[in-house]
Parts: sequence; C-alpha cells; structure tokens
Amino acid sequence: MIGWIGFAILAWFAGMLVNSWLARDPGVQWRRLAAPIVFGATMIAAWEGIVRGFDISEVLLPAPSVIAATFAASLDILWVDFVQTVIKGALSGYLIGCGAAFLIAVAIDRYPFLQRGLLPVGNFVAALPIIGMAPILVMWFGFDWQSKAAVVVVMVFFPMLVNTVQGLQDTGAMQRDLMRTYAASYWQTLFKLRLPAAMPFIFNGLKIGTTLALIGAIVAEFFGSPVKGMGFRISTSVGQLALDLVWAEIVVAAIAGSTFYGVMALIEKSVTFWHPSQRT
Amino acid sequence: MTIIQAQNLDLTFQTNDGPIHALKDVSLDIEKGDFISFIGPSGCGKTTFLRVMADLEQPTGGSVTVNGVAPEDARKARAYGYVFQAAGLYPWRTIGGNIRLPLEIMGISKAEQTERVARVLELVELAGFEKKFPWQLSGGMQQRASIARALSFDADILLMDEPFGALDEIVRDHLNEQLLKLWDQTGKTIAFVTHSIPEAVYLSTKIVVMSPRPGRITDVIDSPLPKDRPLDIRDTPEFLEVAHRVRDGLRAGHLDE
Amino acid sequence: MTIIQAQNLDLTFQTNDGPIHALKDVSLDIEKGDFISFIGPSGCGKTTFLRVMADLEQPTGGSVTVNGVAPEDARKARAYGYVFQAAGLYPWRTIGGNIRLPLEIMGISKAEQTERVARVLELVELAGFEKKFPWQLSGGMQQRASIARALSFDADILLMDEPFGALDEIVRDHLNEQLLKLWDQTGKTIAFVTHSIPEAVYLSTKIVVMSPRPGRITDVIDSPLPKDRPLDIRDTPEFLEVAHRVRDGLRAGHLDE
Amino acid sequence: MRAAVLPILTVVGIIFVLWYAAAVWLNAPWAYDKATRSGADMHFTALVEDTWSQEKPKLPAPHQVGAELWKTTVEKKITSKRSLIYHSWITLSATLLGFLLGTGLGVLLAIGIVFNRTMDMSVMPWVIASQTIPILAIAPMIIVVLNAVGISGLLPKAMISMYLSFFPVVVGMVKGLRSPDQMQLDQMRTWHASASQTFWKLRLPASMPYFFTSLKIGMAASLVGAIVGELPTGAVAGLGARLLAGSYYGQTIQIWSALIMAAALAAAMVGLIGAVQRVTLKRMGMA
Amino acid sequence: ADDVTLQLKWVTQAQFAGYYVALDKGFYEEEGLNVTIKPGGPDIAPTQVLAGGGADVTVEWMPAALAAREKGLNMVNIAQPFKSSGMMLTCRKDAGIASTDDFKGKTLGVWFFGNEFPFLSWMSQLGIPTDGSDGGVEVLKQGFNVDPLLQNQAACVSTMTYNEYWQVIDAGLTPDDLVTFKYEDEGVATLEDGLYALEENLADPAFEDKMVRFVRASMKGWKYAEENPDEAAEIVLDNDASGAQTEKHQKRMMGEIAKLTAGSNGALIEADYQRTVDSLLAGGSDPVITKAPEGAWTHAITDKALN
Ligand SMILES: Nc1ncnc2c1ncn2[C@@H]1O[C@H](COP(=O)(O)OP(=O)(O)OP(=O)(O)O)[C@@H](O)[C@H]1O
Ligand SMILES: Nc1ncnc2c1ncn2[C@@H]1O[C@H](COP(=O)(O)OP(=O)(O)OP(=O)(O)O)[C@@H](O)[C@H]1O
Ligand SMILES: Cc1ncc(C[n+]2csc(CCO)c2C)c(N)n1
Ligand SMILES: [Mg+2]
Ligand SMILES: [Mg+2]
Repeated sequence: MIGWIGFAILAWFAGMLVNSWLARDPGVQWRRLAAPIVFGATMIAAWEGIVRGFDISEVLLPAPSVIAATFAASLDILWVDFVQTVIKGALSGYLIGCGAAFLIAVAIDRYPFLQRGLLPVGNFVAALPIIGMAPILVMWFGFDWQSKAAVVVVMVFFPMLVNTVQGLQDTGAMQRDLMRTYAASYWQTLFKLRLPAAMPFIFNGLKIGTTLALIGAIVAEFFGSPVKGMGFRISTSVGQLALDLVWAEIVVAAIAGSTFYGVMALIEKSVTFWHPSQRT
Repeated sequence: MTIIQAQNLDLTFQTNDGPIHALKDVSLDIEKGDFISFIGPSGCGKTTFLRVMADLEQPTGGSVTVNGVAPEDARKARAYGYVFQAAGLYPWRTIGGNIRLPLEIMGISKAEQTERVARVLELVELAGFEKKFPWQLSGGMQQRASIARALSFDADILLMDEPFGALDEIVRDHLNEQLLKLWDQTGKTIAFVTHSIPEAVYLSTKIVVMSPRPGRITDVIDSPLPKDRPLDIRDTPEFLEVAHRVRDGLRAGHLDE
Repeated sequence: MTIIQAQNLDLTFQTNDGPIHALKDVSLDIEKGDFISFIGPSGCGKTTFLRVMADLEQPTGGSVTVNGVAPEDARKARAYGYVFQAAGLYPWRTIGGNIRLPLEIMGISKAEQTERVARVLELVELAGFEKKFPWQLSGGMQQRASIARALSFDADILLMDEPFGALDEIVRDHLNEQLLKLWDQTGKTIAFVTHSIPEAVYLSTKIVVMSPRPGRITDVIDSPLPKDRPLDIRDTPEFLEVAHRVRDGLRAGHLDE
Repeated sequence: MRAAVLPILTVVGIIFVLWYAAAVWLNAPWAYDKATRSGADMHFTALVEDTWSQEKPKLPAPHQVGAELWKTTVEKKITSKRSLIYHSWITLSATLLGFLLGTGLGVLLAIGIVFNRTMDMSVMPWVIASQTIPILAIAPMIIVVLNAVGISGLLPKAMISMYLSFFPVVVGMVKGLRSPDQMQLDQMRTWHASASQTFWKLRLPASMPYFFTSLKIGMAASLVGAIVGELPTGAVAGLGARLLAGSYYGQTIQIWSALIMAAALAAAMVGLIGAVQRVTLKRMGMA
Repeated sequence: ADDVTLQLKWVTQAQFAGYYVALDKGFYEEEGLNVTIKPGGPDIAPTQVLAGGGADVTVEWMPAALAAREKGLNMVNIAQPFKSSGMMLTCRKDAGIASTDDFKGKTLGVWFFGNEFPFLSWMSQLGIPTDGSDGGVEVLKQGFNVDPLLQNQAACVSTMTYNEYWQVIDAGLTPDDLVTFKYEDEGVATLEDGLYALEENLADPAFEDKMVRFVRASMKGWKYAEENPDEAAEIVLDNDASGAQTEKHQKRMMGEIAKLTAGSNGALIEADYQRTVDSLLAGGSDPVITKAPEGAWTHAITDKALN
C-alpha cells in the first residue's frame, strides 16, 4: 500500500521534472507535443498508484490498467456506440447546427433590424439549459439519433451564431471604406472582406461547438435511446456497477472530443494563417 | 475644367462630449490636372475633407461635386483612387492579391489583371514581392503596396492621405519624383495630404493651408514653380519663398490656439 | 567618460524564413553628455541597437557596457529612460497615472510623485491634461505624454526611438528646442533615432548613419555646430554641409541594396 | 436603447405566432387520437381550442406556460415547496457558489499558465480534454465520491458548477493576461518592474475586458452545472428537480416554466455582470 | 441517538411511505435512531452510494443487488418489506397486442440502469431475442415517463402498478384501450424493494444492532401506512421537497403499494428468493448472474427485529 502511494508521488515528481526540462526550449515541435503527453502519463500513473495504494473499490473508481483492459476487450461495443453517438448524432447535428447558424448570422448581419431584435432574444434562448431541452426534443424527434442530432443543433447553434455575427462586424473601418471607394457590391464585400475577416471568430464558434456537440449527443441519450450509444452505455453500466466500461466510454469521448477539436484547430491554422494569434 | 468643387462645406461630428466642428465653410475648386496639397496641424480636418470628396463622409452643410456630379455618383463610377493614411492591406491576401482586389471587383479580365499588377509593382519598386504577405514587409513597403493598389485601376482622380508618412527621406524623395512623373505623364488630378512643408511645395501646383477648431482653409498658395521639377529645385529661392509662406500660414494656425 | 561602449556587436534573429542579420560588427563609444542620433533606412537595425543598450535584446556576439557595467545591471539600476517608437500609454490610466507608473514601480513617495508629474507635464506642455485618459488626446499629445513618462524618473541616460515621428513640423520644431534645452541644462546623455536629416543634424553632437542587410554603421559624423542652437541655425552653411554629408551617407546605404 | 424595443417586440411577436402554430401542429395528433377513440369528430376551431389547452401537451401554448409561471411565482408564498422562486433560490445558491469557485480556479490556472511555461505546455490540452467528458455521466460519481469523504449538501452541486464554469474563465483569462503587447512588457522591463508589479499594474488591468466576457459565459455554464448537479443529488429541490419531476410525470407545462425561469435567471445574472462591467470599465477609462 | 442514512431507489413518493411514516411518527426515535432519508432519482445507483459509504442501508431491487454482488460489492438483503412485484408491461390494444405472442417485431420500452434484468430474463424464457435479430423485439431505453406509449413510439412500455400505469390513465387512455402483463402473473416476478446493507458492516455487532432497530421501526411504519393509507400519503407529500407530487396521485399510489407489502412481515421468504434467482439464472445466453449467489441474504436482522 505504502509502496503504491510512494509510486504515485514519485511518478508525479518525475513527470513534473521531465516537463520542466521539456519546457526549457518551447520552440522545438516535438517538445511541444511531448509535454502534454508526459503530463497525461503522469496523471494516469498517479491515479493508478492512488487507487491501488488506498485500495479504492472498483465500483467507485477503477484503476487505469483495469480501464485499459476493458477498453481492449470491448472494442466492438465501443465502436457501435461511437458510430451511433458521434457519427450519427453529434456529427450530423454539428453540421446542421453550424450551417444553419452561419446562414442566419449572414442574414442577421445583412438586416440590422433583425440584429437588434434577434440577438437579445437569441442570448436569452441561449441561456436555456439544454439539459431541460433534451427530454422535450426526445419527445419530439423520437428515440433514435435524430433527437440527439436535434439536441446538438440547439447546443451548437448559438455559440456559432454569436461568433459569426461578431466576426462579420469585425472589419476595420478603413477596410470597409476601401470597399466603398471601389463601389463594391454587398456580395463582393461579403466574400472578399467580411467573410475572410470573420474567419477567426467563426473558428472560435466551430471549436466551442466540437465539445458541446459531443456532450449534447451523450447527454440526450440519458433521456431515451435505442439500446446502443455512448450515453446509453454509460447510464446502463453505472446501474450495473460496470464502472470500467463507463470509464472506457469516457476515454472514447475524450479522445473523440480532443481529436474533433484538434482537427478544427488545424483547419483554423491553415485558413487563418494570417491572423496575429496564429503567427507566433 | 473644374473637377472638384466644394462650396461652403460644413461638417460637424456629434460625439458624447458634444459636437466637433471638423469643417467650417470650406470652399475650394480643383481644376483638371491640378496637384493640390493639404497641410495643417493635426486635427484640422484634412482627412475629413478628403473623405467628403470620396463620399466616405456626409457633409452637414454646403455642397460638393466631383466630375460635375455628386460624390456618391462619382464613387459609383469609380472616378477616383484613394490611398489611406495607413496601408490597410488585407492580411489574408498576398501583396499581388491586394493589388488585384479592386481589379477583381471591377470585373477586369484575368490577363489584364496580371499585366497591371506587374506594372504598378514595378512603379513602386516592389517587383519580386508579389507573393509575400503584408506582415512579411516593412511598414514602408506596405505603404508603397497600398499606393500601387490605388494606382492599379487607373482612375483620373487620386486622393492621397499622407501616403509617404512612414518612409525615410531617401525613399520618400524617390517616390516623390515618381509620383510627379506619373502625374505629368497621365494628366491625373491629385489631392494630397502631408505634414511636410518641403514635400507640399515640391509636389503641388496649389497648397491649401488649413487650421483647426473649427477646421477651415486659412490660405491657398499657388506655386510659381515650373511643371518640370528636378529634386534640387528645392534649393532655389523661389522654392524657399513658397516654403516660407506655407510655414508662416501654418504658424498662424498654431498661434490661434 | 565613456557611458556606453559597444564592441563588435553582432545580432542575428532566427526566423522561420532563415536568419536575419540585424546588427553586424557594430562598434561605438558614447561619451558622457553626448547627443547621438541614429539615422538610416527602414530595417537597418536602429531600434535593435537601442534595444541592445537597454537590455531588451541579447546580442549574439560582441559586448556592450552601459555605465561601465553590463546592460542588465544598468537596467536594474534604472540607469536610463526609454521612449518607444509608439506612445504605448496604458488606456486604463490617466495621463497623470501613466507618468506616475514608473515612479510607483520604483517606490518613490506619494508626495514626490505628485511633484514630479507636475514638473514633467509642464515641460512637455501638457499641464491641465493630468486627469484625461489617453484616448481623449490627439496622437501628438500622447507622444508627448510618453516622453514625459520617460523623463519623470530623471535617469542620466535617455534612449529615444523616433519620439517625434507622429508630429507635425511646427510642434516638432518646438519639442526639438525643448529637448535641446533639457539636455543642455541637465547634462544627460541621449541616444536618439530619427528619420529626418534636419532633425538629426539640428539635435546631435554626433550622427551615426546606418545601413541595412546586414545592419551596420557606415558613417559617424561629428557635428561642428555649437552647443547653443537657435532654430535658424538650420539655414547656415555649416548646417547644410553636415546635412549634405548625412544625405550622401544615407544615399550610399540605399545604393548598396 | 429605445431603438432596440421595436425590433425585439417584433421578433418576440413572431416567435409567439410560430409558437402557437407549432402548438397546434404538435398537439394535434393527440387531439385526433382522443377524438377517434371517443368516436367524436373534430373541426378546426375545436382542434385549436383543444391543442392550446391540453393538460400534458407535447408543446404547451405560451399562455399556459405564462399562467403556470404566474401561479408558481406570484400566487405562492416563496417559502412554499411549490413556489418556483423557492426552487430558483436553491439553484441560484449552488450556481453562485460554483461560479465563485470556478472563477477562482480558472483565474489561478490562467495565472499559472501565463507565468509558468511548464504549465502552459502541459496543462492546456488537458483542460480542453476535460471539457469533452460528459458531465452528466460523471456527476453521479462525483457526488458519490464526495459523499464518501463526507462532503454533501450545497458543495457537490457547486463542484459540478465549478467544473463547467472554470473552462471559459481559463481560456478567456489566458488570452486576457497575454493581451499586453511586447512593447508594454518591454516598458516594464526598462523600469525593472518585478513579476508581481507587472502582474498587478499591467497584465491584470489589461485583462479586464476578457475577464468580464469570461464571467458572463462562466455564469451561464455555472447555472447549467447547478441544474445538472441537482439531478443526482436526489433531485430534492431546485429548478433541476422541477425539470426532472416535470419530465417524470409528463408535465410539459411545468418543464417549460422551469426552463423559462432558468433562462431568465441566467439572463439576469449575465445582465448583472454586464452592469458591473460597464461601471468598472468606465472607471478604468476603458469603455 | 445512532445515526442511520437510508438511500431510496427513487424520488420521494408513496412507494417509500413506510420509511417516511416511521420517521414522521417517531418510530425511529423510539428505537434511539436518528434517520436521514436520501431520495433517489434517475441517475442514482443505490448500490454505488452504498459502496461509496454515502448510506448505511439502501432500498434496492433484488436483481440489481445480486448483479452488484457478482461485481464484488458484498451487499446483503436484511429485510424484504415488499412481498409482490408491481412491475408490468403496459401495451396499447390498437398497436395490435393481445398476448405475449404478439410481441415479435414490436417496439417495447424498457427501463435500464439496473432495472432491465427482470425484462431480459422474461424475454429469454419466452424465447424472444432482444438484440435486434429477426423474430425478436425492438428494445427502447425508456426515459422517465410513459411518453413513448402516448406518442405511439412504442407498442408497450414498462410501468409499475402503483405509478406509471396511472399516468397512462391520467393522460386519457382508458383501461379498455390497454393490455397489461404483470410479471407476477407471467411467473417471472423478481423481488423488488428490499433493504440492503454491506456484509462487512454487518460483522460489527453495534451496526447489526442498529439495523435490527431500524428494520423493526421501518416495518412498524409500513404496517401503519397500510392501515392509514391517506395519512401516509399526506406524510409523503410533506416530505417531498420538489413540490411536484399531487395528493390524488400519492393516495392512489399508497393504495396500490399496500397490496404489494401486504403479505410481508419484513422477513425474506426463501422461496421468493429462490424464484428470483432461478429467473435471473435462466437468462439464456446472456444471463444476469452466472452462478447462484451465496450469502446474499440473512434472517439475522429480521429474526431479532420481529421478536
Ligand atoms: N468619426 C469621427 N467622429 C468624431 N470626431 C471625428 C471623427 N473623425 C474625425 N473627427 C474629428 O474631426 C477633426 C478633424 O479630424 P481629421 O481626421 O480630419 O484631422 P486631420 O487633419 O486629418 O489630422 P491628422 O493630421 O492627425 O491626420 C478632429 O478633431 C477629429 O477628432
Ligand atoms: N523580433 C524580431 N524577430 C525577427 N526579426 C526582427 C525582430 N526585430 C527586428 N527584426 C528585423 O531586424 C531588422 C532590424 O530591425 P529594426 O527594428 O532594428 O529596424 P529599424 O532600423 O528600427 O527600422 P525602422 O526605421 O523601420 O524602425 C529588420 O530587418 C527586422 O525585420
Ligand atoms: C431512469 C430510470 N427509469 C426507471 C427506473 C425504474 N424505477 C425504479 S424504482 C421506480 C419507481 C416506480 O415508481 C422506477 C420507475 C429507474 N430506476 N430509473
Ligand atoms: Mg488625417
Ligand atoms: Mg525602429
């Protein structure tokens, strides 16, 4: 027991030591990538040590090694759930929600009347806790992934809308005046000035949306679902005290979410390469 | 032929600190082929006046015509090129792409675009920088690119707001010479804002001295200098005399305060 | 007494486009009471050199001493005041608050702070603007406030990077006179970057001409002008001759490219 | 200000019209279902009347929600368990505590990240990953684990609030504390300012606009957290419990009134932060 | 007084009337106990709370308890106030259901979160696959309410005789519109609301004594509630902090609950236990538990409590 706790403490210090060495020269690409990995490994090692050292019951918090074993043994279940929740629910909802928000943002931006009326109301609606919306949407759209997609649409819609509207307004006065001196049409100004200038904001919305989409799809499954999906598996397994499977699903969620986020960040980097925040 | 005619222009900005009288009772005629410089202390309304001509600002009184029509119609007919006080290049476009922008908007053919971009880059000595992005250039180079952009579509009127402010003297001298040559060859009408007395005198056929609070014209000085101006004309007595008049006008404006 | 001594300075910036040689083999001695101007085309390393003296940049070769010690020690001893190329006032502090900032940091007493702020505001003619926020002032006034801030703690060395770039000629002339007076009265050592040849000649005891790619010193011109300089000294033949030498030096730098 | 009234009223008006129409459309199947089973037939006015007054409609009409809100706020003593104000207060207290904890944690993390390169490089990706974990899934476990170490009552709910609200604060404050430009930092260097002087006199004031924006997002997230946290604490009381109980008994009107109340609560708190922001930034000369 | 924390399986309602009555009437106090009742909810696994030490004793259904026991959580049934099962499947006639033979190809709503075990073993006894294969039924994870039935999204949903069934009736469907299949009648009834505590705690005589007093007082509460259903319902209403329960519904529920507790004095009847275990073991290819549990119940507490 003492041994495992000692292991946890040791792992923690070793990890921090390695990382402060890595941080000494942050210009190097591999060091930037290695640091979070080392940090994660440190946390996992400390977790293993603490769970074993304090002999924490497996039905409360399983050790990482147990979770990993379950993960490897349940790949087929995890895959089915992943397809149901992430591909069908989250991704389709994300595309619909972000797409709709984008188009409406352009419309709002075009008509200041809408802007003054819709944004305050929109902010109010955005404050609706979606946890409450989820059962209603399940009631409206049925049990399968469609209702999950609907929850995701509601969740990603407003962050995307607000960011896009703000981005479309984020052109400098001089940049707009320049377009005026060319007597450029509305659409020319939109495509050649406002959309490019809005990209950093739009990507902010898209990035926030990635984590929201995942959470939304999973949470919606708590309120009714077919007998597959990550949310279904999590809630069912908690009831069965199969905490190792719960954590395996959480690991899938974290990996999927981080990957989704990372992909958007990469696309952002290539689209908004010109923005000061991307240049350092 | 009168290209730009301003009569009793008035412009007041409403701010929460109360109104600012940026232009008061400003009247001026600019003839075809004129090179007019505006000079005056910070905040005297030079930029504002230029913006009124460009239909970027609405006067609160008086009238302006550009090419005989309202500024709005002139703008829509793409009658002028405007160089802003700051370069204002779009960071997501290369230098070439920035210069191509007005050409795209005006629907000029691809081939012609390429040809024109090459020509104006040559003119401001930026050939070879076409593919670079704005932030990869020094401030002075950016300013030159923005001048090239305003020249690319070959409008008959040029409105230039301190285009050479960020440049060192040698480059500035050089660009002054180029601008004079261009003006001479093409017969454009140019309105030019500057802080430098020698620059104003060297370039202009007419120098307009302005004064702040309220912004107004205090003096209009016709230059007796010939159209052909080598750089060392700046050491001639005629030149120095005009420069003196301008300096006196400016100083009077400062004493007012 | 040598206040600043640079020997064979080298500074290379590593960028993703490859290295930029900002300073190469730069050696210079600045004596106590000198007024040194740096002039040269954009990107020739003037700012970089000043930043090395201020310990804001580490040279990659050679050595510098300030007051006989390493720049870092000089900085920690608060040996110099630095005026940046842009005003850089904190928007959440009033003009008075901005000037008080370095005094607070240096732990100077409240009473003394008040007294000093009043004095330097007087000096740059901003008395009465103490309670205003930066954005309520014009660009020129902001620049003057930033000069006042650098003067407030009365360091023996002043490093000034184009402090008067944004001002019109009349105001600039006036501040030039004030600066000379201050220098004369206090015996400070001043290093001053500018783009303007007349300004460099008018102010300095020594003019350093620099040239880019790689950034280096191409000429050091000692001024024969007397310490007492009325504004119209600028029309004397001595003045014009020095100005000519500087212009030639500059032009040579440009031809290099 | 006044310029916004007409557009808002118009938009709200349009929403109401759509809402009533949607209520007819969504509730009609049940109305027909009832009618066919009882053998009666339905004409349009009867249909509309029925769809706007069902006891457990798929979508309650606005006036039904309004009446429920009125009944549960104005007509009930605020100490009554049936008063929505009582439940709002329960949720609000957890929200506020969670918000304070989340803001504190967020600011501390941000300071660490800005001042310590090791933290910057290793922690940030995990902060992002932490937000991809479905909170509703681990909320019960958090509650149980905290319970096991003897923490119960307000704090577990507040912890979940904190978990959701610290993220926007970290992201915003890191941006904000890094917002001073190189020149401003160089200035501090020339005066040989200490790290804490640089923090108090430059980084912190410069981060204020970001700070308030983060607070607004954090507050909304915090409320969601408090509601989520109420479900696995036995859903005893609070807006979350109302939502759940409403959902359990198919009381859609009760769900919607709790939802509207929650949104109003969030809007009020965010509005409050906005007011503080305006006053503070004005004082600082930044507005 | 000794502290005892009781974790309920679900929200405050007449299903748990006995405990609230015992608290309200001072029966616990008389036994020198200071009892805290923690309501449950859709996300609360009483087994997990017990494991985490958040409660001393919990109300749980036997299938979930036995499954948890197989996972290594040593929980033991110390009393069984519910004699009969209240679980049933409620179907719409107009969905074409008249008998269990009609299930094939239909959509059925099922509770999960540890409550799916009785359903799964029933289906495997009927020989109906539930994994989506041909000739089987489509299973839905039913949410908290009976919406799927009302919205025609499912042909049948799970209901309790005392609760959800009445929600269906209240929503406007009449008993004539419905067909119900009680697990009790189908011969697949499993034991519901029993009291469970951890084996290692029970090894401590002081704790055991606490449980004896607790069960005694609780059973007194239950019997009082059976005899005074309306008063019991009022007591439950007083204890419902969410303010969402209605008097009508709770009184009706109390009436139904009384039928389920009727045959029990609190002691587990071994035959009922055996039937539950057999039913769970008969789960076909995917049984709920894989081997007959040992030591999953004890009469030690009830023997002392009831004498
Ligand atoms: N959009 C605006 N709103 C309010 N006041 C303005 C606005 N634009 C300019 N002003 C005010 O109008 C006056 C004239 O400004 P203008 O920019 O024309 O001066 P300028 O002569 O170009 O000065 P500078 O040499 O500094 O460029 C100034 O006092 C300025 O503060
Ligand atoms: N932080 C940096 N990273 C990379 N290159 C830099 C950096 N700072 C300056 N440089 C480069 O070093 C060279 C010298 O720059 P410096 O700012 O000293 O020029 P300068 O003489 O002050 O020019 P200007 O008159 O435009 O202010 C330039 O080519 C510049 O691009
Ligand atoms: C999400 C969820 N749905 C259903 C049940 C099943 N259940 C267990 S006790 C009980 C009370 C009946 O009135 C019910 C319905 C559950 N535990 N969790
Ligand atoms: Mg201007
Ligand atoms: Mg510089």
